Amino acid sequence: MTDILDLAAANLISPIILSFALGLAAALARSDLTIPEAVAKGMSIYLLFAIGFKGGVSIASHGVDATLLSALLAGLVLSFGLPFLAFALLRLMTGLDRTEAAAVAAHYGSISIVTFVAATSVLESSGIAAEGYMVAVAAAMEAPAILSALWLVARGGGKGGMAPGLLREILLNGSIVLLVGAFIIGGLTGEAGFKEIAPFIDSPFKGVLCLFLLDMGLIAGRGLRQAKGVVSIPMVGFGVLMPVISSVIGLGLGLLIGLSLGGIVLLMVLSASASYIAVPAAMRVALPQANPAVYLTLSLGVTFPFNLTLGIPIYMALAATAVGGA
Amino acid sequence: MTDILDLAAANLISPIILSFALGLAAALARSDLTIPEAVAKGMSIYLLFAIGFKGGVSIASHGVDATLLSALLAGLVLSFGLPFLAFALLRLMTGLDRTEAAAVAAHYGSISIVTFVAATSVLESSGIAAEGYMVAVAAAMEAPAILSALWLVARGGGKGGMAPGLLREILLNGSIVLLVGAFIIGGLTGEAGFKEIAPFIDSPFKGVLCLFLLDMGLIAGRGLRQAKGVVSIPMVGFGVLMPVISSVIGLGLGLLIGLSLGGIVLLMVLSASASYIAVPAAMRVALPQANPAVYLTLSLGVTFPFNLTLGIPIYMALAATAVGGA
Amino acid sequence: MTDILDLAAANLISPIILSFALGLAAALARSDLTIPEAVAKGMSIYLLFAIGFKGGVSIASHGVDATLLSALLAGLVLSFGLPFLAFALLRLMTGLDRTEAAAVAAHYGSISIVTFVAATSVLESSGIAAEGYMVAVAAAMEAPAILSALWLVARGGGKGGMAPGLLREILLNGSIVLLVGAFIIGGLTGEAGFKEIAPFIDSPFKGVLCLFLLDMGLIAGRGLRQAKGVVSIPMVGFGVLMPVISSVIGLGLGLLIGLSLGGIVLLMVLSASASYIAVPAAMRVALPQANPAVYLTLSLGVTFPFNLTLGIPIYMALAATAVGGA
Amino acid sequence: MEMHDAKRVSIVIEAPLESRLTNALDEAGVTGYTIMPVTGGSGRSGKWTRDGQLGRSGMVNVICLIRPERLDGLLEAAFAVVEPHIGVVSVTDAQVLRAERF
Amino acid sequence: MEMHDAKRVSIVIEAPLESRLTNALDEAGVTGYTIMPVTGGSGRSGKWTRDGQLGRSGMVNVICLIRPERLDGLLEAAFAVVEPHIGVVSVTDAQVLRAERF
Amino acid sequence: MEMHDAKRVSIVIEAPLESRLTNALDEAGVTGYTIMPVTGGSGRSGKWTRDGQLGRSGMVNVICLIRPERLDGLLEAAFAVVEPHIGVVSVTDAQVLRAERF
Ligand SMILES: Nc1ncnc2c1ncn2[C@@H]1O[C@H](COP(=O)(O)O)[C@@H](O)[C@H]1O
Ligand SMILES: Nc1ncnc2c1ncn2[C@@H]1O[C@H](COP(=O)(O)O)[C@@H](O)[C@H]1O
Ligand SMILES: Nc1ncnc2c1ncn2[C@@H]1O[C@H](COP(=O)(O)O)[C@@H](O)[C@H]1O
Ligand code: NA
Ligand code: NA
Ligand code: NA
Repeated sequence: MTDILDLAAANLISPIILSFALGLAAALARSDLTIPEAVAKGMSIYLLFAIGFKGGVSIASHGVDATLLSALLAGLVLSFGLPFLAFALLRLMTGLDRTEAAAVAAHYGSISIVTFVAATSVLESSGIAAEGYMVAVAAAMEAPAILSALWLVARGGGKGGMAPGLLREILLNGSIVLLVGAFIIGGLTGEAGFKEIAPFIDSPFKGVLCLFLLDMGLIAGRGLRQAKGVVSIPMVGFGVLMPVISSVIGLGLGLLIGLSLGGIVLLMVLSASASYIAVPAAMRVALPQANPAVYLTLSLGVTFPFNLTLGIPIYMALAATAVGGA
Repeated sequence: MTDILDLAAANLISPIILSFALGLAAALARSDLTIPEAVAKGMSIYLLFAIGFKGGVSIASHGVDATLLSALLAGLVLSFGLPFLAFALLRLMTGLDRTEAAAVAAHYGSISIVTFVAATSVLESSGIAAEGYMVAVAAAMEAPAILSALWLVARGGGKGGMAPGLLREILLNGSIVLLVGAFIIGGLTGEAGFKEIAPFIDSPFKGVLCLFLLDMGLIAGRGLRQAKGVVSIPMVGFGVLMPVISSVIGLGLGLLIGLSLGGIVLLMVLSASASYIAVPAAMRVALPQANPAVYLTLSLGVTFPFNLTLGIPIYMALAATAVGGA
Repeated sequence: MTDILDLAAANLISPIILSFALGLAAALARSDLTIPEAVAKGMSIYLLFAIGFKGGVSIASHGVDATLLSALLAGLVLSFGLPFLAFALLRLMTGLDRTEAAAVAAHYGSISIVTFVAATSVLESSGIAAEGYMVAVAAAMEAPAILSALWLVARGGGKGGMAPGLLREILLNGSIVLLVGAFIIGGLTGEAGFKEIAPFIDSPFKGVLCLFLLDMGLIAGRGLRQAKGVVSIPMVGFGVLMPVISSVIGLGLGLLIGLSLGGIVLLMVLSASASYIAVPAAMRVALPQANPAVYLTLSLGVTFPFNLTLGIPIYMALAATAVGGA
Repeated sequence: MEMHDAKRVSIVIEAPLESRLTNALDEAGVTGYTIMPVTGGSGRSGKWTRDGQLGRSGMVNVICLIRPERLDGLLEAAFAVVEPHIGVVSVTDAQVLRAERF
Repeated sequence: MEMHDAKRVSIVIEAPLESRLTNALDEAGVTGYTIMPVTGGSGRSGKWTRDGQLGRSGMVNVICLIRPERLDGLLEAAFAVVEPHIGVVSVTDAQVLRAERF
Repeated sequence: MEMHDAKRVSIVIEAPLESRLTNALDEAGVTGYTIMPVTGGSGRSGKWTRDGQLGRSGMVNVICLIRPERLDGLLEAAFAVVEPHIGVVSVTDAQVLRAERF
């Protein structure tokens, strides 16, 4: 227990978390600090490229073990399945109608790549290795949740749904293409390729992550300021409860398919995290009646900071206990 | 004397100064070389974050000595006080009316963080240490000068003044929040945090500064081309005289409160430098009658290049003599 | 022969080429992956500054050998002359009218700095040194081709031509000013200046190049998708034949003036590459009747990828044979 | 200078729908339009600003100049896309040079 | 398609005053507007361009579609902010779809 | 509020020609204009988008508010620049505050 607290405390005073806190505080205090859209997008392209590339390199050097396919499958199952759980919980706990609940549920089945990256950093600092292909699992989990949510709405007779071209759009989404593409490039060029560009994609990585989290803090803070009256206490409760439950399901699947400790933690983090880029854009097309303030506030304003601060240490502790006791 | 000249010469052929000169020359020759606004803002966010963070780390590792508070106080006194001197000089030397003179004076009480950064680089190259908290002094000096200028206008019965919300806006200005926030993050995470992100905020720092100064050269050059007829010879004289006088006052205060040689040089540079980001924006709100071409040309087109090229070596020589002879 | 193939294969699986391929594939698959304009411009400023600076530093440390002037002259001759060859080939092989053919020809007399940079990388990896001043030759070759093209149109009695101010605009073009300016800065500050900013302009260089080529792949792919019906098979043939012929002419001149093996390869690459930044902008002003889809598709969609993948290894093999056999 | 009557239609719509709108315009035979960026705004669904945004969020402003007789076709095509979404459609009388291009 | 008369007000104003203007509009009951970027311009106070700019400088274009009867209220609110500053206010007749939203 | 009749001229033109257009306007005595960015569009010469673009490509939108009697001079100056190029010129009736500034 003291371990978790120590880890949580160490985690909390990392430059990454503090940068997020700075952005949040600045936005809540209505400072005019902003990061230009182009710079924010540039940083997110950098992060996706770097994380994908490093995942591919790790495959190239450590080889693919037998669990790769089962891990991908586990990811798909989680992304397809978790929205049903989220939907049920939301209908139970909050007053959201079917469409709103389904839209929120889509976000929780999908993933937050920044949370994944932050967890990778913490694992590295703790000297815990993880399967390089977890990046591919992350990519696989981005989209399926959207389909589950649309099915939930359609089943309830709701309007909206699979607009023509939406499926192609979701699957060829910029983030997925970049992540998977960089993963393949990393796999093909391996250590040699990595050495060439490591001073760009590796050494400054954490620093860029700080500025990126500063921006996410600013966005989350601005969102929270405008969400007054939109998001209720039970919704906030959902935003904390859902990731914890999801992480435990991820833990179970991770143990089942025999991932390493690090891999299990990452699968838990993927399960627990909620999307705030790909899914919101898809929801504006497919379920325009759903209020973006609700799902963005929950995903970015509640679940993201929870995972970043308390979630990751908790998942690590849970995984360590489970693996130790297995 | 040869020492100053040597230092000035060495300073003049540094990549940083030459990049500024390149930008200036390109703009004066009407080249279409431009740096996109978003990239310029991104670089300024990077520089503020890096400089603030490093200041905080230096506090964390060397501890706060007793002069911290007196240095902050000295900064406030300078920022509040120098506008009165600038105002008097401007009314004496130039034909500017009260409002115009007050607007210019506000700029000279405030500071230029890039000049500060350039001076830090020169100190580092010369192996002279400085108090890490001088960054905090820089932040403290950003805003007070604005209040003095508004008071000068109000006393003269002028229009304009403290628009509602302006004080909050000035104090929660993006640059100040980022500088102070990064300073606190650096202080909390200390050397450990610094090591994590040094390949981002430290190693490439000088290179980014070059590109940033290229942009400042471009802006200054464009400004100078358009300022024909607006800025008179006596005003240019003010733009060179004022920083020298201010630096001597900074020198006196620095000696008084017992700063190290490096700290004294930085206090002199802060005194001598003039704002071109925070104060112009505040002046557009508070003193819209004042012509921005006047204060931007003086601050960015005259005083900034003067400090960068001749000013810093002169202040270092003055400080060395004063400390040596003290 | 196997050497060329080996080199070509090694070249093809470098992160740089694969990043281009990723961008191309993403655009052809109509992914919404895009790089913001400001970020793309920021990267191109970075690359020009870095490559110019490094060229200047290399002059400062290795001195200027006697061939500098003849290399510059060779560059001018190539840039003025190649458009005539291109024009003749285009009129022979394709149905383009005088104006269209002249506009395309201007691109092939000018150069692609990214192809140059990619070739520099390959040379470095192969341990082949090249004259630092080839950067200056690159700058010298940017503009003259435009004049030749305009002369070709004027001679045919065509409309368009030297709009007032165009010559100044071409010569003070942002890319040329930045490349030459950084070259001079590098020359003035030499190794000492280089050491200061190497962690910015040198270590991350290849990584930035990857992202930049990702963007070029995206632009080329979008262009190809829209060029259906505009670009005929013979035009594509020209886009492959022209660089090979040009490279051989560059080889001849390089041998004549006594460049090193690396220098010869770079002169071949400059001859073979086609502009897609400076010349298109000039053509929109000077020859607005010419369809940009034609010249951009040929330059960026055909010749650029050809040079990047097969061209560079071929030119290296040709140069090695010629120098070895000389 | 000879001018020709036209309608200037401005459609402010969410960025993720941009390609749907332009496809609908293409299908309705409207092949001329200009897309302009929007950095922020306010409406029934609250305030927003583009700063620091991630992904394809925000809004864009699509502007079409069109012959008056073609206005109804355009509005119907546009309305089908905009209707369930956040967005605003406005029309202004205008005149254009070079009507042969419309 | 049924259209409703409206006024389209365009206010070009210095960026540091953007929030003051939108606050004034809010207070005047105008809750719908779109903010568009401006990259350069020229006027009595000279030419300027946004490239490479630092800080919150430059100008923005705030566009409001409004019922004709509310125009005067809006103009008074806007004018109070714009008057001492650099900036331009223009009004065009327009028509809007979905008038219930205005 | 007292308003004055004006014309609002919008010129969408290729970015490399921006300075030529504004010089032509200056020479024609038009010293007030606002330049707005364009992120994409479609016309007779096809579709384009600004994303990822290199160099000075793309288009810009130059907007002039002008007294009605000066419209012809402006259009002639603008047309001389736009004519051989890709671009669109449209004019709308407008009203402005502070006519002394035009
Ligand atoms: N009356 C209006 N005038 C100008 N723009 C508006 C107006 N109403 C809404 N908008 C724009 O349309 C967006 C969505 O509006 P709404 O659907 O009302 O939330 C806003 O963010 C504004 O950018
Ligand atoms: N006649 C005009 N038409 C369009 N925009 C204008 C006009 N006059 C001024 N502006 C815009 O308003 C800004 C400030 O104008 P001014 O206050 O006249 O310096 C200019 O930089 C332009 O962006
Ligand atoms: N009817 C139109 N309405 C609005 N913008 C247009 C129209 N036609 C052309 N444009 C704009 O002008 C550019 C060039 O048009 P064009 O010369 O027809 O290729 C297009 O890319 C659009 O940005
Ligand atoms: Na999840
Ligand atoms: Na000062
Ligand atoms: Na060439």
